[in-house]
Formats: sequence, C-alpha cells, structure tokens
Amino acid sequence: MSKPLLAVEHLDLSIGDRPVLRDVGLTLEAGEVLGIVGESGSGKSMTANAIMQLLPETAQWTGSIRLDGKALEGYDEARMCTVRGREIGMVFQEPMTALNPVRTIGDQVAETVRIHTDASRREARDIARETLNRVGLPEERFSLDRYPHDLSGGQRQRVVIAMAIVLKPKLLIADEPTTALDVTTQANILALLKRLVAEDGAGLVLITHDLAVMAGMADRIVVMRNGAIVEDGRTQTLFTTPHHPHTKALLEASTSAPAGKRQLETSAEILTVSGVVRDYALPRRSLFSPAASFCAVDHVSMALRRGENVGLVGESGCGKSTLVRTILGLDPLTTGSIEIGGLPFHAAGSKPDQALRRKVQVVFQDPYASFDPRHRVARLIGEPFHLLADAPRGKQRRERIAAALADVGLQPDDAERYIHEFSGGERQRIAIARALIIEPEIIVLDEAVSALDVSIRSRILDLLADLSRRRSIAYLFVSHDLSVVRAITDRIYVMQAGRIIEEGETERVFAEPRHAYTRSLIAATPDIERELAKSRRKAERAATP
Amino acid sequence: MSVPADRTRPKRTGFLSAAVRTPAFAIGFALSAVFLLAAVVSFAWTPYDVTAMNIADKLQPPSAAHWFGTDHFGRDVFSMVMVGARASIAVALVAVGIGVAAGVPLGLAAAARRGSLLDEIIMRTNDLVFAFPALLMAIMITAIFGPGAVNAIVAIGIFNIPVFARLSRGAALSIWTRDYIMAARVAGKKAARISLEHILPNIANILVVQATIQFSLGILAEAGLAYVGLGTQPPLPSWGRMLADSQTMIAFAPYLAIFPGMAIVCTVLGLNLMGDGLRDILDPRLRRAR
Amino acid sequence: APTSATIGMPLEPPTLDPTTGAAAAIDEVTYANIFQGLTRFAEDGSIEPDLARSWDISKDGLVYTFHLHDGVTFHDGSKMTASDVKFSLDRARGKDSANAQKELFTDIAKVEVVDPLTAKVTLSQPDGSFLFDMAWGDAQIVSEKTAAGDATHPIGTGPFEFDDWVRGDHITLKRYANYWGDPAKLETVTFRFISDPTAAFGAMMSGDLDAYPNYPAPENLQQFQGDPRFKVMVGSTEGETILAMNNGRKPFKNKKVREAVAHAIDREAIINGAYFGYGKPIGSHFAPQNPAYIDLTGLSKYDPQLSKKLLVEAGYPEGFKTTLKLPPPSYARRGGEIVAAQLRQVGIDVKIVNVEWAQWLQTVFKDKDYDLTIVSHTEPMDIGIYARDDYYFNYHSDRFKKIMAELDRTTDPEKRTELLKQAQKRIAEDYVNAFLFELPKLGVAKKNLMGLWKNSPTPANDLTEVHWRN
Amino acid sequence: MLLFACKRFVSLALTLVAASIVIFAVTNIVPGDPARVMLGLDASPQAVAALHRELGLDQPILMRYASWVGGLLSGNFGVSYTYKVPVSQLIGQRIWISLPLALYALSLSILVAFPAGVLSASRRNSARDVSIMGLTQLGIALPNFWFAMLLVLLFSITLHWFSAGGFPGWQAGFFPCMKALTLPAIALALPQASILARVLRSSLLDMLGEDFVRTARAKGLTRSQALRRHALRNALIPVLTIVGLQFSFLLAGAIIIENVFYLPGLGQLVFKAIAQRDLVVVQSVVVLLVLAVVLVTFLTDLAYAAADPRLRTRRR
Ligand SMILES: Nc1ncnc2c1ncn2[C@@H]1O[C@H](COP(=O)(O)OP(=O)(O)OP(=O)(O)O)[C@@H](O)[C@H]1O
Ligand SMILES: Nc1ncnc2c1ncn2[C@@H]1O[C@H](COP(=O)(O)OP(=O)(O)OP(=O)(O)O)[C@@H](O)[C@H]1O
Ligand SMILES: [Mg+2]
Ligand SMILES: [Mg+2]
Repeated sequence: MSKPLLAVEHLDLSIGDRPVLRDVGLTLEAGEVLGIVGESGSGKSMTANAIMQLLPETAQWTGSIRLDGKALEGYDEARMCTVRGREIGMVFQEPMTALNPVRTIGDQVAETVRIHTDASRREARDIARETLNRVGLPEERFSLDRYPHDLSGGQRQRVVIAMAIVLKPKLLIADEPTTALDVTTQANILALLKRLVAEDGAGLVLITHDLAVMAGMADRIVVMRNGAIVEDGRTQTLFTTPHHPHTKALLEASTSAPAGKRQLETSAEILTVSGVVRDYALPRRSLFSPAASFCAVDHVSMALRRGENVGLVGESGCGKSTLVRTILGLDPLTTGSIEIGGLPFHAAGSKPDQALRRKVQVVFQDPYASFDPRHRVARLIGEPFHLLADAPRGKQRRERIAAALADVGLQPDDAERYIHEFSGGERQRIAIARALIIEPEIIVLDEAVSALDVSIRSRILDLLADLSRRRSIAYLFVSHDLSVVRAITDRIYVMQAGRIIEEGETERVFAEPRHAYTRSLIAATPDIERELAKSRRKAERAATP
Repeated sequence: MSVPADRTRPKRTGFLSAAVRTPAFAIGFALSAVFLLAAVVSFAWTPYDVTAMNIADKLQPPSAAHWFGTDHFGRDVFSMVMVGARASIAVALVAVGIGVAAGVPLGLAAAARRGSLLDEIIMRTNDLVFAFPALLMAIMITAIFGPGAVNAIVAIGIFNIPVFARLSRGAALSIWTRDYIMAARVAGKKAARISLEHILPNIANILVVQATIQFSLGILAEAGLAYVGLGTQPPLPSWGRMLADSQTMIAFAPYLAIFPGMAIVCTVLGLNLMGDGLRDILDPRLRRAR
Repeated sequence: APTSATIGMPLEPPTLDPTTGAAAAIDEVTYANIFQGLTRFAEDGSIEPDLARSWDISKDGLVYTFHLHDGVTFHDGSKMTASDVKFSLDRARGKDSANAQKELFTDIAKVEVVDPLTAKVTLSQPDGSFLFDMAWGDAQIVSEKTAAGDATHPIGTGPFEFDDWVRGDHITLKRYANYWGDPAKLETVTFRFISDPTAAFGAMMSGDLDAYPNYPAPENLQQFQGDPRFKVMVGSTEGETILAMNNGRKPFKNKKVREAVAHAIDREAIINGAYFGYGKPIGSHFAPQNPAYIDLTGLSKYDPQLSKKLLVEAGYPEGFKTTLKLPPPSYARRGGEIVAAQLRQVGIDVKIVNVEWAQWLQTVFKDKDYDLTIVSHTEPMDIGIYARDDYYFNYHSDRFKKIMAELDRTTDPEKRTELLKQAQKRIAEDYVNAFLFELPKLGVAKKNLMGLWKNSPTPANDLTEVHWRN
Repeated sequence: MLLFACKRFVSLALTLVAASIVIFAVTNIVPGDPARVMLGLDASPQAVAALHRELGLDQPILMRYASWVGGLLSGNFGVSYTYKVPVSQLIGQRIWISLPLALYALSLSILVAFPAGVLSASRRNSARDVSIMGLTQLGIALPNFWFAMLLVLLFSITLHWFSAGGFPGWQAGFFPCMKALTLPAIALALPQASILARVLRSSLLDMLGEDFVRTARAKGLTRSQALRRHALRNALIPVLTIVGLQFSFLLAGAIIIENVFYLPGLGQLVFKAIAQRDLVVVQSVVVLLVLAVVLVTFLTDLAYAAADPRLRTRRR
C-alpha cells in the first residue's frame, strides 16, 4: 500500500484542561473522500482544525499528523502558514460570514496566490479568474470586483471553495460546507466538490452530520463520538452492517419516521388564510422613483383543519417565515385576512384580535435564541398565561407548568432551572411546553427541528406526533427539509417566491409531484437509500468493464 | 426522561468568584473602594476640620502632623482629599443617575417603536444634544442657574442622557430581533412590558459597563468645571477645585496638586479598570467556560 | 538694546475707545500711549498738564481756560486743535453719550473755542476736582473725524500709534514718528492677553513676556523675587477692597450687625491668605497713599468676642444665615473664603455664591439683590459713591451727603483735605461696609526693563519712558 | 444614495434650526445685561439705555431671533457687542488656530492610537497588551488641564524647548506655528489617543473572532497578516465614528487647553463671550459649531460607505 496522503495517529487534544479529542486516528488516500460523521460536539471540527493547526490559544495536543509523509506536528507557526492554503485547503460551514465583506471576491481569491507564490498582481488575478470560472462563477456574471454581500449563500460558498482550491492543494477539508444552504444549492455544491477532487486528484475530508449526504459522497466514513472514533469503514459496509451501537443509533434516527399517522376524518377548518399579501418596503433607489417594495408573500391562501398536520416547504427565502409571522399576528398584512375558527383574527389594516391569539402558538427554530436567558423555566413557560383573562395563579399555576413539562418529558423541578442549563434538545422541548401550556388549537413550528442533530431530532418528532395524537392540535410545520416534513405531515403546501405552487396529501405530492419545482426539490433532497443505491450501481459499473 | 446534552452546557460561575479571578476588576474595585471609603469616613471623621482656616500654618509641606501638607489657607490637604471625594463622587454619581434614568427609558421607547416618529424625534433630539459643545453648554447652564454642585450635576447629567439613550436603543434593537421577544409577542405582551421584562435585564450588562465609564468621565468633567470656576462651591472642597486652586502654586508646593490629582487619577483608573473587568465578567461569551 | 517689549495683561480690552468703553483694560492699553487728555495722572497720582500746556481758572472757579500745545497731531496726520477739545467734551456729556463716566462731565455748562490753541470750559458750579476729572481716560481728546472708528482703530495724539490687533491674543502699538513731545524709547510694544494665572506664570518664566505689570497670582511673586532674571514691583492702586453689605436689607440694616461683621474680620489673615501678604489694610474707603488719608483701622479691630457681643445686642445671639456673592477676581474668591470662615467663627453662617462679572453687575450692582459681596473699587477718589442714593450699598446718610456737597463746592486744598477726612470717618463710623485692604499693584518684569509704573493711580501702562537697560 | 443624502440634509437643516432656537433661548435666559457688562461699574442709566438701543436689545425677542437668523442665512453673523467687529471676522481669525490645532491633535491621536491598538490587539493579554492598555487607562484618567500644566512645567519652564503658550500667527511661518501648537496638541491628543486605541483594540478583537479571519488564516495568512489585511479595515467603522466625534469635540472643546496655553481659539472666544454676555458671538459660534458637528457626522457616514461596500450599494 502506498504512502497515504494524510495520516493522523494518536491525536489527543485538550482545550484548557478539558479533553476534546482522544486517540483519533485516520488516513486518507489521494483521490479519496473521507467522511467524518458524528453528533454535534463530538469533535469533528476540532479534528479538522487540528490538521490545519488552527486551534484556540489554550489548546494542547499530542500525536502525529502526516501530510504526504511530512510530519506537521513538528512545524512551527511560520511553516504551517506555508502549508495552509497551499497544501491544505479548507471550506467552512457558514458562507455568509466566511468572506471579508469589505474586499472584493477577486481580491480574496487572489490573496491565496499572492501569499504563497511570487505571482504578480495580474497573474494572481488571472489565476483567480480561472478558478472562479471553475467553481461555476463565470466571468460574465461574476466579475472579480464584486463584493460578497451581493452574492447568494451558494455563490459565496463557491467563492470560499475557489479560495481553498486555487493552488490545487493536495488535501481539501470541508467542514459542514452545505449545512447552511438549502437542498438545491446543497446538491450543487456537493457535486462541485466531488468534481474538483476528481479533477485535481486531491483528497477530501468531508465533515457533516447528515448521513444522507455522506452516503452519496464518501468513499470511507469515520464515526465520532465524544472526541473519539467509534467506527470506521467503507461507506457501503458501514451503512449495511454497522457494528458500533452508536452508529446503529445514528442510522436509525436518520431513517425513522414517527409511527402511526392517523387517517383524518374531515373536520372543521380551524385556520383560514385567504389572499394574504405581505410587502416589504424597500429603500427608494432614487428620489423620484416610486417607493419600491418586495412582495415576500404573494396572495397565499391556505387552510388547516382541527388536529391536522400540515407542512409548508420551500427553499430558503421563499417567504415561509414571513407568512408565519402574519399568521401569528406579528407582522401586518398588506392585503388579505386570517381567520381562526371562523372568526376574523387578523386582516389588512387592523390589529390582530387579542382574544383569538391564545388559539395559536409557536415554536421557533433556534432553541438557543428562543428564551430569555435571565428567566427561570417556570416563568418562561408561563409567559403565554398573559393571554388568559383568568390566568391560574400560585399553586394552580405551578401545577399547570409541571404538567406541561411532564407532557414534553421533563421533570417538574426543571421549572426552577435557568435555560442555559439545558441542552438544545431539552430547550426545544421547553419551547413546545411553552406553546402547549394554554392549550392552543394550532401550533406553528418554524423550522423547529432544523437546528437539532439527527438523534435528537427524531425524538422531538416522536414527541410532536404523540402530542398531536393525544390533543388533536393542528400543526403548521414549516421546513425546508423535505424528509422531515414527509415523516410528520398529512398534507403539504409547497411555496416558491412567495406563492403557493402546489398543495396536496403528503404522500401524493412526494409520489407524483405535479409542479416542476416540487420535483426538483424532491430530487435534490438527499436520501440514504437512494444515494447508497446510486453509488452501488456506480461501483458495479466500474467493476464490469 | 432526559435527553443527553447535545451541546456543552455553558458553565456559569458565580459572579463573585469571577470577579476575584478578573485582576482588572479586583484592582479597579480596590482602588475605587479606597476613595469611596474615604468619602464615607469623612462624614464621621477627618483629621482636621476642612473649613477651618489657619493662615499662619499655610503651605506646609507634608509632615507627620499634616500627611499631605496644608494649602494656602492652612487647611489640611489630607482632610480635604477625604471630603473632596464626597463632592466628586456625588456629582459624578448623580449625573450618571440622571443619564440612566432619562436616557434608558428614551432609548427603550425608541427601540420599541423603531422607525416611528417617536424614534425619530428621540434620536434627533439626542443628536442635537450631542452636537452642542458640552463644556460650553455646561458653562451656560451654570451661568443661568449659578455655579454649584447641583447645577454641575445637571449640566453633566444632561449630556449623559444621549449617551445612555443611544446605547440602550442600539442594544435593545438587537435584543428585539431575538426569538424570545417574538415568543413574548405571541404571548400577547405589549412593547412596554416586553421592554421592562426582557429587554432591560438583557442590556443591563452593557449599561453597567457604560455607567462606570460615564462615572469616571463625570469625575473628570467636575474637575474641568471646577477649573473654570464652576462646579462645587466653597467651603466644601472638591478634587477638581483643589487642583484648580493649586495650579499657580505647583512650582513651589507641588504636593497641593499631586494629591488631589492622584486621587482623581486613581479613582478614574479604578473605575475604568472596574468597567473593563465588569465587561469581561458579565460577557457571557467570556464568562462561560467552554 | 532691544527696541520692543511684550507686556502681559490679564484681560483683553473689548474695544480701544476709552471715551465710550468702561473696561479698565482699554486704559491699560491706550492711556498715555495712544490717547492723551488735557491733564494726566502722574505715577504718584498727582495731576500734571498734558495736551494743555497750562490753564487759567477764574476767581469764582467756574471758567477754565486751557492753553494747548502747538504742533500736536493725531496719528492720521491731522492737527489737534481746540475744536477737538470742544468736540470731545461735548460728545462725552451729550445726550446720546455712551461715555461710561458721564458723571465727570455733569458740571460742564459749555465748551468754547477761543482760538485753535485755546479752549474755554465753563462750569455750572464750582468743582474742586475738575482738573482731576479731566485726567481720566474717559476724558481724553479724540478727533472728530476718526472718533467713530476709535473702538477698533484708535487714533490719538500719544507717542504710540495703533498697529494691529489679533483679537483674543494681542495688540501691537508702534512708535508714532510725528509725536509732539519726546519720542518714545521703544519702537514696538505688544500687549498680550493671558488671563489664566498659571499661564501667566508660565509665560513669564519661559521668557515669552517681558513684563506683567498687573500680575494676577501673588503667590508666585516669591519665586520671581528669587530669580535673578526678574524684578518684582509692589506698588499701590486706587482699589479699595471692601466687604460690601446691603445696608438696605435685614440684618445689615442694623448698624450693630455691620459693626459686628467689621470686628469679626481679621484683615491680616485675609491679606495673607488672599494676597500673600501684599496689600495695605484700610479702615475706610480711601487710598492710603492719598495725602488726605487717615488710618481708621482702629475702629474695626479684629475682635471676635466684641463681635459676638454686638450680635447679641443686635438681637442675633445665635448668629444668622446669609450669602456672600463673589465676582471672579481671585482677591474676591479667596478673600471670600476666608471672610466666610471668619464670620462662621462668630456664628454667622455664610453661604458662598460665585458669580460671573455679568451676573455680579446685574444682580448685585444693579438689582441690589445681595447680602454681602467682596469687590475692589478701583476708580481714583471714589468716596463720592457713598453719597449716591441709587448705589448698591443702599447707604443713605444726609450727613455724609452734606460733606460731599461741600467738598464739591470747595477748591481750597486744605479745606478739601479736611472734608475728605470727615468723609472717611463718617462712613467708617457708620460701618457702611467692612473695609479690607487696598489692592496692591504687583508687577513682574525682566530685570533690565526700566521705566514701568510701580503704582497705579489709574488703570494705565504708561510706556513713554519704558526702555531696556544695557 | 441621493435619497439618503437628501434625507440627511433635511435632518441636518432641522437640527440646525432646533439648535438655533435652543441657543438663542439659552443666551437670552442667561442673566446679565450685555450693556452693563460693557459699561462697567459706574455707568449711568442713560448710557446703558443708549447702548441698548444701539445694540438693538430694545426690540422684541422674536424680532431679534428673526433678524439674527436672517443674518445667518445671508452670511451675516452680526457684529460683536464687545469687540464691535463683525463676528465673521472674529471667527475667521480664531478658526485658523482652532482648526489646525484640532487637526494636529487628531493626527497625533491617530498616529499614536493606531499602532497602539493594533499592537495590543495582535497579542491579546500579552505583557505588551497589558502595558499599552494600562497606559491608555492613565491617559484617560489624567485631567487634561493638569496634564497640560505638567507639560508646561517640564517643556517650557524647565527645559525651555517650547514656549509656554501663545500663538505667533501664520505670517510667522509654518514651523513656529506648529511648534506653538505642539504642547497643546499633545495635551489634547493624549486622552483622545487613549480612547481611540481602546476602541480600535476592542473592535479589532471583535473582528478577529469573525469567520472571515479564520478563512484568511486557512489561506495561510499569519495572525498579523490577517489582522492587518482583513480585520483592520472592518474594525475601522466604529473607529471612524469616534474620530468624527473627536474632531468636533476638539474644535470647540479645547477651551481649557486653550486657556492653559493662552491660545486665542474658538473655545476661548465663546468662553469669554459668555462671560461678557456678547450674545451675538455666543449664538453664532455655537450654531457654527453645531453645524460643524453635524457636517462631520454626515461626512463620517459617507466615510462609512467608503469603508464598507455593503453601504455603498445598498440593495442593488
Ligand atoms: N474554542 C473552544 N474552547 C473550548 N472548547 C471548545 C472550543 N471549541 C470547541 N470546543 C469543544 O470541543 C468539543 C468538540 O467541538 P467540535 O467543534 O469539534 O464539535 P463538532 O463535532 O464539530 O460539532 P458541530 O457538529 O456542532 O460542529 C466540543 O465539546 C466543544 O464544546
Ligand atoms: N424586513 C425585511 N425587509 C425586506 N425584505 C425582507 C425582510 N424580511 C425578509 N425579507 C425578504 O423576504 C423574503 C422571505 O423571507 P422569509 O424569512 O420569510 O424566508 P423563509 O422562507 O423563511 O427563509 P428561510 O428558510 O431562510 O428561513 C426573503 O427574500 C427576505 O430577503
Ligand atoms: Mg463543527
Ligand atoms: Mg425562515
């Protein structure tokens, strides 16, 4: 066996006095894609950062890292600077902030060239141009002088990739490169990465917690947990015959669907959205042009029946959250009206009806931002009591809170803790408890599980399914992740650029999408089975000449 | 049933232990405490009566009898520094109080009605106050109402208002975008209530830090006003006035300027260090051991 | 030897026309340098002829005939004649006059031009101080052609002509080539305005200034004295520094209270503390260097016991509360602190209120809204103010007015002296105010700058004789 | 952008109108009669009345406001009560001291603050950082007149390197003038530099935590390269605000320093004018200073746009 491109052995890392990585070892051949999966906080990023030696100042590590036979652990900072960017390229998760907002994209790509070679400014720009073309940012539309802020997330990610590959490094590390992007963009970026690695014959370390992505991309996979590698193997084998219980659990969580969707008898409409339009005023471009506006929600009508689970899907920026805010009565309507239980709740030009407000509650995406860090859980959960004229007090109130906590699987004494003492999953449970406490008829879940990793996500989904069965609450489930929506909803609406373009029974829409956009969405959604099958076929084709 | 922690829980450590472990805060606190203590003690006891003059004993250099020497009226400088702490600290404290009491509600109101006419009016008025040369206006204010501690407080306090209004508006705006504010709105709470329950506690950190900064600026401003003959009036001394009075004697009685000068420097330094320390302690990003 | 000098001054003159402005700083620049009068003050306060070579006084003391020097020209080249005298005096006493000392001219009935070099002034009643009055800066002779512009570009007959004025910073004068008398010794003179005492100290010490004739910080004089580069000149001024009491207001309406205040005050301590030992104690409103001066300090000896007793007699056994308004000069601010401390010793609780000049003039001087104040009356021979009904002391004494009326009518020097002594005694015995000390003139100059006035009979920096010794 | 500028312009105009009303009201409330101040202790009532008429003080207050503002708009700032010369002439003289002094102090402050801020941010919590920050704390804590006094004591009285104050006038040449302004500029710059250095440091530290700095490091830039090429320009934005505010402060706020060094600047002019109740001067100069502040803020906003392309092409 030839010398591997990258060999990490016995890597131990601690930050401050806290051990973060334990005896991590991995190897990678040129032209190969190595996937690292694991729950959030399992040490994936730290492994990557250790290879780059871009660690927090308080970090200490031992072990060996060999790149192409060279022992990087012996390199000092100055020498590492010659390795970074030239021999190892790195792509990060957050394209929106990874680029310097005040420098042009051309500049930023060329900078890598200028640092490592003695190319002139002109030459560097030429190389940058070429690389940008390569990553799919053609000259006609993306001149070197553009600034990051007027590129979309996917385009920015391409710029970041261009910066990483401009010198054709032997090793490319991509740390969750597509987590922040929507499915269609994600598919494009992944395809791009794959193509580039193949063209340059480089090795790729791909980090993600999305097993479906892994299934389509990686040749080999390592599974991490609590800073250590628990299993590693070829992709096919790992998916078909996982050994470690943790791997099994991960796999299970990402394929499981909450059991037992009910068959709904047609019940009364609880929420009716008719002809809702929401315009955002844009700043005028010149003094004399009329005030421009941007129509984020464009004549949307929809309905929810009592106890029904309805999905709202669409790519990022299509107007889902805006629609949700108008339904919650938080944003004014431009035209249209919203009724709850047949009574007018919110219409253009009028304030939402306070009394009806109690019928609709919400769970937001980010479990960390959804709670005031200074209040105890009891107070946080009890906040919606504000809507009740006869809010329970004293003992009764405590009991209601305890009951709500119990409903979401938490302990009554958790009421006295602060929110920072809970994990993300627990927080999302608390958010659900808060939504439940005044027994609303509708709960809107705006990307309520997107920020959670797979194992926790599946548990929250189970909880939601369970609650909906017991309480006959209607859910409006907003997400860009189709697999999640498919698992939990009865009916879905597909939204594009502010309009509803397709509507129907979930299974029907997934089985035979009518609109082209729906089809492309479904196609772009990674699916473990499909991806595995695809790569199996490819392998077979390769085997039979 | 409980879910395993899916992210490291931020470990919050006690304020006190954090305070002790932040050297800037500890030093700053010690420094300012010395003078605060001096001010408090001076109510009950000073080595000499600061209003009693003893012209025959004037301009004595520091000695065992007079630790910091005597001034041109033969008053004991050590006692004056003690009593002077009172005026300097009181002026600065109340001036900050005015700034907070008026500025924070204005800033919160402006943030709650962002982009509204109210916001516009509040912010433009702030800009207006900001645009006036502060010292000149303070001089005019004291020209109208006469010099004196109270008017100095008002003059300094007025210019603290926009500082706090701006700061709290800016900080509040960023809090208003948080999901938990949305949640409170979904719970039907009105802007005023949200400002009070959620916004204010969450911007308190920043306000406290700014308050220490404004406090030290207040001490310097009092000194500046005293220099131009405004500020606290005799017979009770203030550090600023002691400095101002001593300037012509600096060449032959430098101790007259050095002691009140050191008092100002140490207090302001102490407060600034404390502010820096507080920022580190109160900043959750730094406080949580990650 | 150098032919220029830079002189420091605490205050900048607002304008440069002494006949329309009141500020002492105007005279400090212009008196005897740019403008001249019929008569003038000498350094010792005596009256000397100036533009008037000599004069005749009619028997009844009503007609003054002034004989002017020949060949006197204004700085614009025009000749100075008797008609300029007539113009100047008529302008000063006219209805629309903006002269700050209009009182000086009230006795003038008419002014006539006898011939170009002779002017005749007729008074409506005899005035023993008329020649003295004519020596004031406010009575100086200006040219009809240029009078309107004197505020910003003064044109006079003196040995120096106006050159440049950078407001807020300095004024320069240059030697006038066609001066009628002995030419000035210096070619140029710069007056630099430095009000801050520390800055003044720095400017002298660093050599930026050649002299500072009215040095504002007595505490530094010791240092200048010890420095071989400098000399210190301690002289007299006409400034009676008094603790004025509002005689029209309770409790100072009561003479006993005023007497108690007078005895509560230790002048030595005040002079020591506020003026570092410079300054002569006074017992009445009169300058000690004046021949008619009598020492009346014995009437108000420092005696706190007596003071307390008097307060009891006056009905204030527990003392009382009062306020002391202090204008900006350091004699007032520092003196005030000491006075307050001393009054506190006898049970009078004094609250100090520092005010600006503008406020002092408005509230104390005009509105008479005050209890106590400290101020220096720097006008020469101004005991007459005690006869003024509208004056801020609120002192109304027919006996004193009678003395003053008689003084006005008297021209015989002996008799005048006698009357002046009576006047001094009268106000001292009425304890109208507490008389503190005569303001000293404290000057600092480089060792070999000669010819500066030591005393200050009137606000002036007469530079005619100033020169550098080699 | 045009609209932005127009909006700013309207608010600028409104600010000035409000400022003129405030300052006019304040100066007219201030007790003390300008005529009295001018005529002094023994002035007769007739003289005072005559002067009142001459100054136009006998007219109703609204008339006076109107004529003052009318004058301002036509570029006529009025005539100083005390000096009897046009206010514009006074300002014209003073501005040539205040402006160079402000610029000088500002340049000093920037020249000191930038290296200091960068040096301490680049090695957070190092001995270098701690000592630089300690010094800046001291710089802020020193009362400026006291510091100025010490400068005079050391550099003019003891060492005789500089004169203790005063200003020779620009006709004396560039270098003598700059020399005269050096000590005052240092005294003014010290606290400003300290503040600026601190702001720059903390703003840099914030930027160093940004993702794009990490990206730059991954490209192979060293820490200091990343700081200089990527963090610095982004950190400039808050620093610019401070610089703008400091400039306007220096223009008018130097009263005390002008006093210590007897420099006839704008601050002194107003300070004395307040004491002398030279209302016209006070009003006009303060309005002018407000204008300067507002303009500087406006310019800083434009400078923002230059430093930040996101603002340049807002929502294209
Ligand atoms: N700067 C830091 N200081 C201290 N501890 C850190 C720091 N950064 C990360 N850690 C800790 O190191 C551990 C591994 O973090 P790492 O970022 O590698 O996780 P990850 O697997 O990439 O998770 P995610 O999927 O959320 O990105 C975590 O427990 C985390 O709390
Ligand atoms: N305050 C605003 N002013 C102007 N435009 C806005 C505003 N808020 C949102 N938009 C625009 O409205 C559109 C819809 O935004 P919205 O947040 O509803 O999208 P979304 O579907 O929820 O996306 P995501 O999946 O990323 O959350 C976007 O194009 C967004 O840029
Ligand atoms: Mg990670
Ligand atoms: Mg959204």
